[in-house]
Amino acid sequence: MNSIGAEELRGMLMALAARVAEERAALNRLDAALGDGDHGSSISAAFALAAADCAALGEASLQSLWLRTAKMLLNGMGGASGALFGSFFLSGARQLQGVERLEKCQMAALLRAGLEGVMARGKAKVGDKTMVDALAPAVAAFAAADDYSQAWRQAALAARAGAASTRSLVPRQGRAKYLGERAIGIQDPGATTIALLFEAADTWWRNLTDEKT
Amino acid sequence: MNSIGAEELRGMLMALAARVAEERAALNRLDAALGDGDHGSSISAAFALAAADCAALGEASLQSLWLRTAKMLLNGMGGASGALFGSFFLSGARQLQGVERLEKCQMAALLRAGLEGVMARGKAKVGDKTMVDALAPAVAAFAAADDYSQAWRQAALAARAGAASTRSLVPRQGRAKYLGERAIGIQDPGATTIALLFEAADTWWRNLTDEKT
Amino acid sequence: MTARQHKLINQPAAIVDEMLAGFCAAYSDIVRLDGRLVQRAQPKAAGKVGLVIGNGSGHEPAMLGWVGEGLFDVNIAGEIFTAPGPDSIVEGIRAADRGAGVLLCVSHHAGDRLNAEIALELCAAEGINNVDMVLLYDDISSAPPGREAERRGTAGLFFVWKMLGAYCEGQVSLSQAKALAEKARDNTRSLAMSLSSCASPVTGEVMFEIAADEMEIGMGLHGEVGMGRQKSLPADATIDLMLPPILQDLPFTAGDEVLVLLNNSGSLTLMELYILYRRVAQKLAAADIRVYKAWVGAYATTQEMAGFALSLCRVDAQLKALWDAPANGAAMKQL
Amino acid sequence: MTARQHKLINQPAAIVDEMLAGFCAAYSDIVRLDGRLVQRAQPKAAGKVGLVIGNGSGHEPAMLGWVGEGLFDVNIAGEIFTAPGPDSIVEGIRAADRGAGVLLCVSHHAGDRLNAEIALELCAAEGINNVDMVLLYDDISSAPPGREAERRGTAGLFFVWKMLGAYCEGQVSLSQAKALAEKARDNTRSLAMSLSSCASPVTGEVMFEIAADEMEIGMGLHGEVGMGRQKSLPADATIDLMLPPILQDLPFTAGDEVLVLLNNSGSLTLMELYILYRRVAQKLAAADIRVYKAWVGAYATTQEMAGFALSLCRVDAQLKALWDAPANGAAMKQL
Ligand SMILES: Nc1ncnc2c1ncn2[C@@H]1O[C@H](COP(=O)(O)OP(=O)(O)O)[C@@H](O)[C@H]1O
Ligand SMILES: Nc1ncnc2c1ncn2[C@@H]1O[C@H](COP(=O)(O)OP(=O)(O)O)[C@@H](O)[C@H]1O
Ligand SMILES: [Mg+2]
Ligand SMILES: [Mg+2]
Ligand SMILES: [Mg+2]
Ligand SMILES: [Mg+2]
Repeated sequence: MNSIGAEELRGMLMALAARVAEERAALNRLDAALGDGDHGSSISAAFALAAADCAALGEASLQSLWLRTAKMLLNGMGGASGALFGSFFLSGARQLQGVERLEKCQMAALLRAGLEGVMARGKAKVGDKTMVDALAPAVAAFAAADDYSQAWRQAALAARAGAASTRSLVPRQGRAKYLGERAIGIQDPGATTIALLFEAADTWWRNLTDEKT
Repeated sequence: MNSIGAEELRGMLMALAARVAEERAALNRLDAALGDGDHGSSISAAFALAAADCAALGEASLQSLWLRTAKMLLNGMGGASGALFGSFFLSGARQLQGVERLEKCQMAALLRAGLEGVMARGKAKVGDKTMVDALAPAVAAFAAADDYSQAWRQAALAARAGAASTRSLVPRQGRAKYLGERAIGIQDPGATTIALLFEAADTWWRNLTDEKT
Repeated sequence: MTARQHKLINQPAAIVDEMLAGFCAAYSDIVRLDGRLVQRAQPKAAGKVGLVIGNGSGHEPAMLGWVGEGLFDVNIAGEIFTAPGPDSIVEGIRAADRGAGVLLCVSHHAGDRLNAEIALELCAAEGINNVDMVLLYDDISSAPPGREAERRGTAGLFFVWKMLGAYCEGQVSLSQAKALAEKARDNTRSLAMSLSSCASPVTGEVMFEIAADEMEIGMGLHGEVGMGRQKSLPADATIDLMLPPILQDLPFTAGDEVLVLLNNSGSLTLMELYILYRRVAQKLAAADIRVYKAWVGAYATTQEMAGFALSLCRVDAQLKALWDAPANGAAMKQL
Repeated sequence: MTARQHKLINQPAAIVDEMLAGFCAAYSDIVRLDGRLVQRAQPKAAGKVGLVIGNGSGHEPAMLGWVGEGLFDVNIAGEIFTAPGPDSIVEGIRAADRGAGVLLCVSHHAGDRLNAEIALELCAAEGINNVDMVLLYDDISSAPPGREAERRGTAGLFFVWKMLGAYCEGQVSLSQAKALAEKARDNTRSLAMSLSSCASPVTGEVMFEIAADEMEIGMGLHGEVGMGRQKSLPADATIDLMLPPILQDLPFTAGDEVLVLLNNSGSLTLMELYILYRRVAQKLAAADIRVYKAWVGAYATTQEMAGFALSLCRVDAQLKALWDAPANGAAMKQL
């Protein structure tokens, strides 16, 4: 398979929602150490809303799914990460106008637009100990890969490495910023979520195409 | 010795203050179980004030000491027991007008007036699980004894027995009343204080007269 | 959960005086301090009945926060949870005397009543005339119907203070004032509960023990034991347990109009109280009892105890008007 | 002391909606509820600037209790400790629009700012004009002087809300309103501390750990960590530690006139706060800084956290007059 249509995308969104829900408590714990302890609760609640909304949508287009997800994340979650994860989806939605299936290079462009949206909204750069530290390398790895199979795999690995890299960083954005040096040693929850999402996408792709994970 | 003058009385009041101060925490614990947990703190603070005030009084009469003690207990303590212990002293003060030394039968009358003052003020009868359960038998035992030595001893024993008897009673006065049956098994703090006071008076008497306790 | 035994104070022996100093400094436009007396900054006009209350400290903002226009003239602060002694009550009565008599309000606890009685005897002895006291109570857990006068005073007296305060701004006699207080009292009923204990700021001792999953129904205002323990329940079920005995006690019946107070004992969150109030409103509506006004907040506390009292006061036109009259205490403001 | 993990609620998922229902039922003379919007029961006259604030819930009585005459027109309630999303902010802006523009107040936290920015972009896209936002902050622990705009919004914004609310009752323009908010903000400084943690009512999890004999200075309004931990101190020593950095920051200097707020984070007792205020008053007097008015109480809470914030606002004649103007919110009444 070398393109993704609306039905596949819907399946992917469900898989993402399921994965963050599993990690709810662990993400809350990371956020308790760095912020206000709610990241797992809010991200899982928002993805659950988005998944339910997308599931309820009868005939869906790529754009309608992407846009609904954006809106559910923006409005079903609130907080900093609602705005940022929402912006991720919102930024790429325009590119999906009239598109029926996404080839790998189109998906790469969609993800890139999302990254840019997050960075424009949140002003975080790589190294600021935010979700951007996982998202930027994942988007780059995705673009650099040859096909979907490679792309999801490499993106997941890059996101995980990027999330892990936040451990040694001093936060420069979000609530964690005020912790300064005391934040060293703890992995950023938003970056961790990004890693989980790319890993879930990778697993979903492998289940879909029946490749061994 | 068969009479008590102002200087002896002053010494006795000091001894009483010292004794309740030692039992502060234990009395608080009894009151925590039956009331609001402050009986030890307030009775010891009030007796300390009374003792200090009596100590500061230069030339003192029996009446002035008794009256000052009444006022310090009434106003330095507050609460139910401030009013009641204060009333004990206040009620007898008139009898001391012009009296220089107290013989045993006069002391018995003074204590009897005190008991009547407490009962008039608080409306408690024997069996209501209050200080009256220790005070009434103590006053009776004091009156029945032949001399001071016997009187203090018998009063102390009667007060202690009276205090112990409150354990099996259901309270009918004070804060403890609302506990009902749940108060059974716990000794009333006010009655316990009465027992302590009579025991302290007995010890004081024996030290004063150099009798073996 | 255990109580917070470390309090942010200086020395335990000084807490009452330091607290009074801080309170009166913060609200110097409303009150001034004279020893242990908290008095109005601007005394009431001469020829009006003076209103005095003495009470143990530790229940802040009660009663300090209830001194001011449309409320009390003088509050006599006792030690923590301990009624003030008779001499300071007499002082308070003198300070509140504007030539038309003084009413001493007593929230019924043995200590408060006994000291008030002695104070009144002292007033008589000293020739201070035209002084009377009124015994106030509202806690249905502390004695059965028919023996109301044995009940304890708790948070529901809030209604009585407010109405009586407004009433005594007018040209009324001492006996009228007392009658009004009794009327408000006789229409008021309360029941409290608690999920946690609290610590005495003086001794640092926890006032009582309670398991993390239990609640006590019918707590007194000093952590005195109530009607009994049980497993704690969700918010709605707690109200469903507590409201019916309150309604039956007066009884409050269909067509009645009431004021409602949900009083925070200390560290319950307002979020919890608002959720509780939602259920109260639903249940009263279902019983066809109309809520005239409601107040939700910390008005009479038991240190940091996590609990609340639910109080209802049945009102007629007179009581409603008194309720709505202006008041300006630090803790009770009515525009 | 551990936090009270058992809260008196029904289900965690329903707490915000049930709380809003209860609050608006209790204070139906002041507010009405429309979804997640708490609005004035009687809207402001047409032709006046509308004032809106969105904020995470869990800080009650903030901000629900600040809707009313002389205060906010609309409060948009988010989930617990979570800024509401852009769509509901836009709804709130629409609801507050009386034809003279709407000012969206943002207590600075990343989530609040980001969602406000998106909401303003949506307003522009939807043709809702004459809307602006103002970013408010006061917590000196969250960024050094010179980088004030990075600071968090905490309890001291109390002053800004009150003055801005009064200002927008008059005939002012949107840009004037924003300028006034900035003026009040730029004269306000706060610092918080805590002795205990609290539990999230949603997860039941303790928000942070702190030893029984420690305190944290500089806590954020959601239990975010502050400037550091140390052994807890007596009341006076705590003020002596916290007041100087506040004074130096603005700086407040001899001859200044200030408003003071001692805000209870949750389960501190008022007794403790009054004792703390006593020391604040002493120290300010010694520094020749005059207190115009002081408020001591629970205005913006962090659940049942046992801590407080000390906030000062330097005032001139304009700000004093706005402070004294009438206000009638459930949690903020000025006669
Ligand atoms: N300015 C920003 N840019 C990018 N990501 C950010 C920014 N601020 C915060 N984040 C991300 O948001 C995460 C926190 O999310 P969450 O806990 O859901 O929000 P909140 O801080 O509102 O409680 C952080 O771990 C970080 O990855
Ligand atoms: N009506 C009464 N008559 C006699 N003694 C009483 C009465 N009420 C209370 N007491 C006594 O007072 C004691 C409680 O004293 P204390 O704790 O100092 O006062 P408070 O109840 O005001 O806290 C009780 O143990 C009881 O002995
Ligand atoms: Mg968070
Ligand atoms: Mg007691
Ligand atoms: Mg007591
Ligand atoms: Mg959050």
